[in-house]
Amino acid sequence: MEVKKAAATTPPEAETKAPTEVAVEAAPGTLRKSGVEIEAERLRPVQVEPGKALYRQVLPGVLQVPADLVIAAARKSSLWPMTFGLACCAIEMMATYMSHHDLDRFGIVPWASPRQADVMIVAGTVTKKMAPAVKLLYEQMPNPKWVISMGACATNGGPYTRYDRVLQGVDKIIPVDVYVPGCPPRPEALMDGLIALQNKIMEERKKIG
Amino acid sequence: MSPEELQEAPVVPPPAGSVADLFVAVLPDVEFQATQGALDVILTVDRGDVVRILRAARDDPRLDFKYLRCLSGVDHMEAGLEVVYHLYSYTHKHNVTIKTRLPQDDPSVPSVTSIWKGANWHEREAAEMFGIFFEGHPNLVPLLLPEDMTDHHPLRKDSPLAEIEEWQAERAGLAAGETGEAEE
Amino acid sequence: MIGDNVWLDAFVRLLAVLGLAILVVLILTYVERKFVGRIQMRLGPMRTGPYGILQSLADTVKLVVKEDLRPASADRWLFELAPIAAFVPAFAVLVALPFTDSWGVRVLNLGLFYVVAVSGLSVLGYIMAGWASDNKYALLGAMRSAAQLISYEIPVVLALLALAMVAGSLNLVQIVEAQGRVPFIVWQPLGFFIFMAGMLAETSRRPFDIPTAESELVGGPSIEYSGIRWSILFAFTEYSSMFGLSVFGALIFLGGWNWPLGLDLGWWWQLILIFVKATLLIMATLWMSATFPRLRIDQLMGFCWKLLLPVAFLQIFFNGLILVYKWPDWALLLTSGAALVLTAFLIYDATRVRVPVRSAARGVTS
Amino acid sequence: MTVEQEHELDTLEINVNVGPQHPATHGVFRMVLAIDGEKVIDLVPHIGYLHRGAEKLSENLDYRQAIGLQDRTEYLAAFNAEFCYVMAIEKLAGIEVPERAEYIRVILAELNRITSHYMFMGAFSTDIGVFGTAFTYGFREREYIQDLFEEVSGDRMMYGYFRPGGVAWDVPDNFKERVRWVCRQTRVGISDIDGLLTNNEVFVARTRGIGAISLENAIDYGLSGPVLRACGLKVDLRREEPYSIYDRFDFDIPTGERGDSFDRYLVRLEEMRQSVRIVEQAVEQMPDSGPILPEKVPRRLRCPPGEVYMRAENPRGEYGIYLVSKGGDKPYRLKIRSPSYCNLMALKEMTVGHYVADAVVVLGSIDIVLGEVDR
Repeated sequence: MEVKKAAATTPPEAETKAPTEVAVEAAPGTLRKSGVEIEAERLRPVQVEPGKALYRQVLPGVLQVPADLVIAAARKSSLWPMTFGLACCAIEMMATYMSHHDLDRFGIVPWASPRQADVMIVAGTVTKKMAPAVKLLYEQMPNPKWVISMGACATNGGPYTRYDRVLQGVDKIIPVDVYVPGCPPRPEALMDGLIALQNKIMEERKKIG
Repeated sequence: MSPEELQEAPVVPPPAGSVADLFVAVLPDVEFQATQGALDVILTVDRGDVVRILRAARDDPRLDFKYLRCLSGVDHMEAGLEVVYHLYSYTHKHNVTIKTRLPQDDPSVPSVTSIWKGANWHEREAAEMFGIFFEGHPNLVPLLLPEDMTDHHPLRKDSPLAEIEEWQAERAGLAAGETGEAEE
Repeated sequence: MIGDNVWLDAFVRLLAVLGLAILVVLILTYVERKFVGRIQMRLGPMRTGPYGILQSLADTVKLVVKEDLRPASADRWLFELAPIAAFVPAFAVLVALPFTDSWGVRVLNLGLFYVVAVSGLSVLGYIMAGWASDNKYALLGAMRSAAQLISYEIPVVLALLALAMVAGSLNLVQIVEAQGRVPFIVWQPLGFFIFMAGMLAETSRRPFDIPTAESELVGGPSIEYSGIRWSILFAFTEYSSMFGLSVFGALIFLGGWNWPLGLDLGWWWQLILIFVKATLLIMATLWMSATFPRLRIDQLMGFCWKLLLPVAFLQIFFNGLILVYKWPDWALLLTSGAALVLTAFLIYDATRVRVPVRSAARGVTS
Repeated sequence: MTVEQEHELDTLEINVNVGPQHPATHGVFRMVLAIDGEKVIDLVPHIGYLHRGAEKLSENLDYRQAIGLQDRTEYLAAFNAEFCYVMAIEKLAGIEVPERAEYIRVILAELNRITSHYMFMGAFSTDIGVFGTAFTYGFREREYIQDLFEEVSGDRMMYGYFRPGGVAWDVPDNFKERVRWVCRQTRVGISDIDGLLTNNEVFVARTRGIGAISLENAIDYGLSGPVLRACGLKVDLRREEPYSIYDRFDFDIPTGERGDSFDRYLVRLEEMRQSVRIVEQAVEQMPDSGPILPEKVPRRLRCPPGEVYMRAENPRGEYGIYLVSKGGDKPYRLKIRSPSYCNLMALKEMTVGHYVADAVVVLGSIDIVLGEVDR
């Protein structure tokens, strides 16, 4: 089995139905690309295609309004983030799950596999080596999905922004819904970000498929 | 800081009875320059002697440096690259720092992985960060950087910091592309 | 009996049990989060409805309307059928359980045998899921769950056989009635211990959760599933089999619908009593799963084959002896209790810290 | 007709990729396991997913500005990392530290060692499979100490409180009472964790004999900290080369015997108790008033040319700062010798031959911090 091909994520070989694909290695036989080209290819942003939900195609228009409301309320009450810590912010994220702050009160429980996750909390510095994995994880999550960029590093590179192996913000590769400032953000700030995301889900309930 | 402002540390001979004397006793035929650093004695050796000295340092019971604390590379620009070995002995409780200079155009030095297994990752790191070639290293592939993007060595002095993105630079009052010396 | 049509009657009863299963799963997921939350000094769900009681409803709605992904490299039919294959046996267990002395979907003469046989079948669903996902973690998890579930069937079957010898029947209703005022847990404590271990293994709860080990296999066979299929494979199967086995355990070990003092207050109270007893078992399961670490696969197998299986055989042997020579009932308790004490000692002995713990760290210090 | 010679059953090794996103990798570590059934027969670690150039950036920052990067490098024991860094500058520039500042630093650094070990207890038990219960226990106690840190420094994690020559500002007035309270609370918390884990049969069965490494190998790989002490070598830089004021305190150095995961756990547990002892002594000895910075620290700190390798005993082992100065107000070269990086080197040695589930336990027992591994 090839080891390198697995783009370094759980589930390693899984390809998703998501529209873009991650080029991990140049095909054998082709001319070896320079580092810059490889990097540009790896860091190409994810294309988001809006889909239309099944219930919108099936239900008559009159019923769609309450259906929207119920579904959006259910979604906002059961946001399952992926357990996905990158750096220092992950410690504060864990502290938020723990007994002092307890995100479970909001119905937020972490799940290990991206397939069961709704929201991705990018907690920490995204380096260019890690970026393809982050992108793949995002693509492995089923729709509808949201991204919270936690902390200065995920937002724009933070204190490390000038080092050229660091991505200057995770929004370069995946779309971000809520930015939480801080280095690292306090648990209260993260909770505030999650509540902001809940409000956003309620406000945008018509748009999301 | 411009290259002209750089000052080299003065050479202070270590006090009598220090580790340097032990090295003289163990290896009488090897030349080195001894300096007293802020904490430890620093020996500067020729790169051809590195393996011999370090092997003696580890195996000779008078020295007994079983513990390789750290292995670092330093870029001295025109003066060449430098590999620094920090050693410690658990039995005699003494320290020593051994340095060797390599020219910029041929930065290669024998590997010490055969002496300490712990040198493995340190050497790989120095190799990718400074472009130093460690002869005889079993697996000298990049460790921290992606394996297929080895165009440049980030910790060398000629490797610039990344440009701040335009919108960030505008807010910070910097012109885009200004690096390094901007806030001096 | 509703009407004269047997088929209609069976259908209505099935629907009632299915509704019950769904309701129980909803309640159980909520209760688990609250209960484990309290153990961990947290509150658990609070914001969705008063005290978060709508939490599992919100989770369900969200999972139903979530995108249902199938990896491109997955085996299509196996992948889509696996959740059903896992859920059907878990549901089929409920069909044979009598909830009162007169109400069950079907009361089978071989009820005990049926429950044990059918509950083991859900391993098929896990293997299908693990194989079809085309993911190494899922495959490892499926292999582990196959090894675990099949191994634990054997001591459980032997323990239940010993119990059936005492009861003299395989019919669940008759077993409950045979218990009378003293439930079988008193006469067969070892059997109950083995049954609990088997139940934890069957439902993949800690310390036997190696098929889904989150810190190693990230979820095991269910790793690639999302949305409704995941909730069937994971939540429905796990919780309804937990519920089914708890009711089963309450029937055969805790005396079913018999009040301890021999009262009989009608079917309504019997139903309540069954649920209370099943809840006790479920709570014990949750408690264990919140505090125990996970065993390793070889330790798990060793526990099953080297410890549980021999003592289960021992139990059958002693029961046979006692029943044939018509020794009094307390001999059952004596032998079973002694075997349980032996088991506990063996577990303790195998994991004992030989050097006293305090001095292990402090022993060599200055 | 002859019977064909019987072949052995062919088995296929499979490679399992663990990480960089995996619940047990403590961040973004990645390892590729070659497994035969459930046995690990080879392990290839991959790091660098968090390599963000703390060393390079420090060369472009003022001596004091780079303190912030030390916090973010060793984010579970930030005070200890700052401590080592400012001591390196002090050694190089020859700055004397006032008495009171030394005590404040030692108290905070030892408390931070306790929080770091709490984090280890939680993460390690989760690796073994406890469903977060030990984690919440550990984090509850950790938060109490975190609150104290916040009162002193103003931040929960990235303190930036130590300065070359002392500390940035004075501690609150009720500092001593707070520290005493935290010490009492910590003793309770340690016994909670002890009771939950140490005598748990499954915990012992999962950790005893797992990931053992011999003392010779451990020294050869350059291991340090609790991982080395678990092998039986009684070394602690606080005793060996006493820096700061550690020679004034009475404390024990716990050591193990077998060098396995269980011993590492026990050593850390005992170290927490010893840290509490140090803190209690330090609070008693600490002067009530006095300067916290020497009088003449220049606004723009410049170090004379020279170099120093300063090392300190951090929760994870020997934390070293190799600082080269060529004059000027910036480090010419700053190398961080991070203990997790060196300890991680021996992961293959410890893991091969065990089961897949043990690979996770061994990784947890080393207690890595990825920020420090990749820098």
